[in-house]
Amino acid sequence: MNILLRHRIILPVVSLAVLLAATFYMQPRAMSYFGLNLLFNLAVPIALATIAQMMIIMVNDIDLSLGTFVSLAACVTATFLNDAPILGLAILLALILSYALLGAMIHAFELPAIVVTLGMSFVWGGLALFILPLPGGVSPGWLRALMTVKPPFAPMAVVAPIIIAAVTHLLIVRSGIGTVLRGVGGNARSVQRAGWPVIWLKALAYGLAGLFGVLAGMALVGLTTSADANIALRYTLLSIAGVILGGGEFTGGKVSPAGAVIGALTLTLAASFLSFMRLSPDWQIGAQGAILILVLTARLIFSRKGAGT
Amino acid sequence: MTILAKPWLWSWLAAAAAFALILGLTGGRGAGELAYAALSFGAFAAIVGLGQMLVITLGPGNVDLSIPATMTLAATLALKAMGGEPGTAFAGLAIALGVGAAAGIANYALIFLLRLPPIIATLAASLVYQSLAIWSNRGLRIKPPEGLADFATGRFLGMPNVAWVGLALAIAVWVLLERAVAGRWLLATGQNLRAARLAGVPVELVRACTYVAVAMFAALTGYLLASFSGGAALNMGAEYLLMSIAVVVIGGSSIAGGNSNVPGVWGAALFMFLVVSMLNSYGAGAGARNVLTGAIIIAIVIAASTRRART
Amino acid sequence: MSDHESRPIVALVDAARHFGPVRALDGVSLAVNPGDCIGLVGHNGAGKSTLVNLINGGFAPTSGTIGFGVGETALAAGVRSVFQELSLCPNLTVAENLRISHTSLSGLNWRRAARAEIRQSLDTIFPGHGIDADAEVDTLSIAQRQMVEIAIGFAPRGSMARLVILDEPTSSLDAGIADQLLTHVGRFCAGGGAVIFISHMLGEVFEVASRIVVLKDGKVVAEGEADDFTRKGLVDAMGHVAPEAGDVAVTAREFGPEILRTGQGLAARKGEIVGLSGLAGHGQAEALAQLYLSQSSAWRADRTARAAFVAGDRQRDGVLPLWSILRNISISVLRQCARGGLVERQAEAGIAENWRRRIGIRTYDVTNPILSLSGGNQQKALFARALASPAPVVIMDDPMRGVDVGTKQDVYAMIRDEAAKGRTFLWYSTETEEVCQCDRVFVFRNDEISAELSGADITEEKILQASFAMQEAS
Amino acid sequence: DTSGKRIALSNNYAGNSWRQAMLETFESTGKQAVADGVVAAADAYTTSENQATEQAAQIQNMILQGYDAIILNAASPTALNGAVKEACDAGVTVVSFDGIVTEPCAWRIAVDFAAMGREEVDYLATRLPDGGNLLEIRGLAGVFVDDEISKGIHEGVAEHSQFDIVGSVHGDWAQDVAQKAVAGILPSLPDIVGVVTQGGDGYGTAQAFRAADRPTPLIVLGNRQDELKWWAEQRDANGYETLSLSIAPGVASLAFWVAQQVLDGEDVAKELTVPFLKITQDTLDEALATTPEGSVANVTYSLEDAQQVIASAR
Ligand SMILES: Nc1ncnc2c1ncn2[C@@H]1O[C@H](COP(=O)(O)OP(=O)(O)OP(=O)(O)O)[C@@H](O)[C@H]1O
Ligand SMILES: Nc1ncnc2c1ncn2[C@@H]1O[C@H](COP(=O)(O)OP(=O)(O)OP(=O)(O)O)[C@@H](O)[C@H]1O
Ligand SMILES: [Mg+2]
Ligand SMILES: [Mg+2]
Repeated sequence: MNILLRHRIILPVVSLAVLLAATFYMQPRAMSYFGLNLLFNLAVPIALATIAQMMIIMVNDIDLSLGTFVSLAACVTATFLNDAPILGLAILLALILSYALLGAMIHAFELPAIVVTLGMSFVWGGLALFILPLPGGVSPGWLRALMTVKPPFAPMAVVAPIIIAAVTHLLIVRSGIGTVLRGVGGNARSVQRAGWPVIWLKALAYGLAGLFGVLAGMALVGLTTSADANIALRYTLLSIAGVILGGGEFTGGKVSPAGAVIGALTLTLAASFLSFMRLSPDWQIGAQGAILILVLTARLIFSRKGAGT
Repeated sequence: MTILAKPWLWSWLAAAAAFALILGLTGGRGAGELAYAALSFGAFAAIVGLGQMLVITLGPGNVDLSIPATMTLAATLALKAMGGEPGTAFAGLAIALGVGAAAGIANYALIFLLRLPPIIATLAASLVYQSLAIWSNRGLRIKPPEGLADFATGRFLGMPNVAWVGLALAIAVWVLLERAVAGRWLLATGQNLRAARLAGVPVELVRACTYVAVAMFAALTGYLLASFSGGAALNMGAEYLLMSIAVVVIGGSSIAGGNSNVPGVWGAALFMFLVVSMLNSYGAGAGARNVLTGAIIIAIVIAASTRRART
Repeated sequence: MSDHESRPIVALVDAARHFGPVRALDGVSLAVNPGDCIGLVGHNGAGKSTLVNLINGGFAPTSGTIGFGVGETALAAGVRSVFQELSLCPNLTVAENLRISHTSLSGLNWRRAARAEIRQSLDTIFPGHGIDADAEVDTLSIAQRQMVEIAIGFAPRGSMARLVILDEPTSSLDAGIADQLLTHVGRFCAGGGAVIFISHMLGEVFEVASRIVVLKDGKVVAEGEADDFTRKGLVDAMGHVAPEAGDVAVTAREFGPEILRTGQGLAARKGEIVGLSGLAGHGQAEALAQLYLSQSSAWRADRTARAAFVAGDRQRDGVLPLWSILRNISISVLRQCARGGLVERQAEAGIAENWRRRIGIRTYDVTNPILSLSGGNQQKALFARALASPAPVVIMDDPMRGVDVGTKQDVYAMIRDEAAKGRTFLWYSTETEEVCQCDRVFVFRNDEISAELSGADITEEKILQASFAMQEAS
Repeated sequence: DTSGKRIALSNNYAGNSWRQAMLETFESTGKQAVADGVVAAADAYTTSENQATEQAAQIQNMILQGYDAIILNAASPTALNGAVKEACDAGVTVVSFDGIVTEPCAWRIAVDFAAMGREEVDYLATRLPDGGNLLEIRGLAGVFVDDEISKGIHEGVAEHSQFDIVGSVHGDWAQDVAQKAVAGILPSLPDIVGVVTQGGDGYGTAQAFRAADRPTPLIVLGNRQDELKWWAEQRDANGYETLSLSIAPGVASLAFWVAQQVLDGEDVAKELTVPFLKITQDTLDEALATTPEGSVANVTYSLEDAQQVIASAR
């Protein structure tokens, strides 16, 4: 039993390790404090966004607006949060709240989340264009400092994902409320029957997604020093892939926060690995698809094995 | 009461409202012109939307994200093969459909053999198709043969030819879903794959055919769109990714699968064109246009779903 | 006795619940007192589940009132429900599922407390259950899940359970475990708790209930001390005049050639009714599913299917939830009533209507959604689906789950009738009584066939012996 | 001596003919330079998605790979500043062109996009002295180039008050998108005398006017071969006359040589400008003859051109 429980996380760990070994082999320079930082620092916002997506997938929904939402959060961070911190903070809080509201609305009207978030992706994107019609803005100094801090032993790019994984693991897997939230994904009716207000739980899950989405936007601005309205569009699909790569499933509340973080790191690393291979430009895009397929195919071997035992 | 409960109604109402708002601006002038444009461009969205609808009907998690890449690849290869020579239109069509079928089979092979979730499988495959398109033609815009271009931009009985194609396909899909055994199999598979299998439905055949069908619809759209706009471009399919999903869900099909809605797809396709035109006509900037489009989509979905719940 | 203990735990006064034109429950008055063990019986669609849902707050009554002895809500009053369909979260562990129901469990060490509580409860009700509190529910068999659900229902969860409603708790349990449950229910009621026990197995109801309430078409038609009822009286009150089991002697028949044999040793001849038995979860369902899957293909559909399947777990394996009853039935005969790939809708409707009448599905219109039927009637629709198909072999995976006595008799007769016409049936059942009606029985133990019985050898003792022998030896 | 130096091209998008022509020019220039022993390597990299985040990661990888110079067509003028700064700190020369970055440590080979927008209107003023209604086709919303050109156009219109912009749509620099957007807005517009565009959208606009049975206005074009061909056809048929202007994809080769010069120790000003490529009625046939079918009018810059640009900036 425990093997099964653990094996959900083994696969992402192994894929990451194999890919990392291959990267080090091809580019030994990466095997240093400096190298690891360059390799992984842009994975930090992706990891946060993946966690946000995981919160939604956990309650059996899917969020197609996450990329635009993170972009919007980044725009707010690079403008309001820098110029008028109080107002900026208020706006970010309002964004989180509106995510929670969205969750409650999806539950109350029994709306398909995929459609609502599709609609919201236009809304967030439009708001981001209002705030930053042009690329620009400046990262708040403290944020830049936080994202470029150099802790002893391991670079920020390694420390931050570990912290994110640990915190979300405690929150989602260990804590009581996290268990109930996963229960909503497993069988919402039974959670409802046990007397939990499912609408609040949905709001909580979406609110958490909003929180991590905002954090992702902030982390991104801390790294890039400025923002634009399209900066994180890619995160929508990337975060979904990250959750799946990390051993999560689209339905049934089966998610793993640590796996999701590892999935995000793996995706980032896969892109770097390809660029070290120096393919012809024609095939660079296709190779990204191929490597995604390859990494996920490993899932198959594991699940066959899992079924066999 | 029963007509209000029809989920496709809302997309048509929304399209009509957008149409009326534009005409309000011009004082009724240009109605025919606008309707013609809406039918032309709506047809492309409707055809990919019909394909996407079939896939979404297969149940939760089923969606084809490779539509844009398949469109581009099919159009690129077909137009390159035709090279603008007259009389090659049918050969080009065959190539486009062949590319579509191959892409569909490849997508399904990834899903079936490697057990990848369709979202991921089609996303990954689309990157490969994109590479193939770049490699094969390096983004050169080759003109379609004149006869084909004339057909794609031409009209018959006052309606654009592409809209006739879209209409014919819509009717075919409607008959399939409402009357045909295969359609029943598809709907059963979408509701509960395991139960359908145990009821004797050849579920894998159904899934395979559906993924091939959506890719062929996308390929056909790519072929027509390239002929319509004077050549294939590498990014020509980009906007059809969200568009194909949007027209399905605005059209009233259930995203949970097993339930689909052909007339709604056409209504939603017209709406998606008209709403942008309306906002452009009223001089809305990109930001306002996006916010309003999103808000309207959500409003339609809420209206459709609360109506359904009440009956 | 203190004051509030003498008050009823829950009292319904003239409670009714209508679904549009359907009067699911039509004015029922009922009081449940501490120490009561009420057996609730009634035909499929009589309104039992609706009554349960009114008591536990799942539905609001259309008219009438529901009052609780303590507090305002069912939860506060200590009312617990065990639903028949799975209402656990399959992605959580057994202990975590307890956490879902035990809303006040908190603190850093809640896991340890939850584990201890569920273990305690399982040990009390089902000694020797062998369920790990840290196992994820979807790794458990359906019987084990049912046991967990029952254990959670009886667990203290902060307060004490005062009334536990069990809606067909034994339908997927084998006899031994069902006995453990009945014993516990007796103990629980003797200790001052109350139970509402719903079952279509009248033997169980007589064994455990102190009072019996009979529902028919949404009304209470009979109510009284259990001792005042006879089995026949009960069946009569439920409104069925079908003959009792065993009234019809199983006549020896001639069978055709052997048409099936699996690697495991499962075999069937043309026209034979083959039973699969043994303790629940010993591989019977898997063997049947495998057999069906090997007889059909996911890649092509033969014009006449070689086998048809009747699911027991209807949510998972049977019902197509968005469709009408008609389409749910006709899915198996589409190829027969189609021309040129298009369905002939008149022919289709004719077949469905015909089977609705033959099998007695309680609806006035087969174009109603399948989900508007009660569980038992949904099951009948699944029967109709399989019997309507021209397949020579019908595979049935515990198909009588939640089917009422009267209907069972009808279905038995229909099965015998079809068998006489040359159809072969493979029939897994958790009820030994049903298996005894078969021509040949395979008993399963640990995913293997431990005995093959036929003719006069098919007796309850022999089946039990074959089910348990090995376990006693080891 | 730069024969041991390695140069990489970081490109964020490959999905249109302009970018493909750019990649091709870079590749041929780079190959020749490697063959001639001028540099040790000239590799091109393209991200799979047109996103600043991906390109930032790409630049970081280039730092790890030890390139001496990165020439950069950036997805965003500011969002890559973090990565560019890291490159500079690691001693890598960064030269940005077309899509330039604002990070001070990088070189910029800029086109004055605002001037391009102004020039369009100036040209219309010479051709249409009576003025009239204009339709504006914009590029991709939220992108700096789009805003610059649009700003120039609006400045021009403010200057020539006989013109009125009565409609504005986003054509995303793609013929099919432009065609669709124009078709949607045309019915609500009065008569249009001229269309100001941003490149890659002129042919689609013309198609939309034709489909709506409207007279073809004066459309300023953007150097795409299909646009030029259409122009030549119209000219032959009815004497149609217009102007076509855009930045030449060959600017990548200029950036390559500038990077080489910087590596060579030359003193190069951080801000360089390159003129845009203009095609007039007189040069149309020549341009059409040298532009491959379906591609973009192009010029390849040589080392001498680069030296000239560098000298004029001093
Ligand atoms: N949500 C609903 N919508 C419409 N009809 C309903 C609904 N729920 C119950 N009914 C109808 O109410 C009647 C009573 O159903 P109920 O489920 O209470 O029966 P039951 O006694 O539990 O039957 P069974 O033994 O089959 O479980 C049935 O005719 C059923 O079709
Ligand atoms: N999704 C649904 N929509 C509408 N009604 C439903 C739905 N699910 C269940 N019902 C109604 O709830 C009632 C109870 O259904 P359930 O499956 O619990 O029956 P059951 O009591 O287990 O059946 P049985 O006693 O026959 O086994 C049914 O009558 C059904 O009409
Ligand atoms: Mg019931
Ligand atoms: Mg029941």
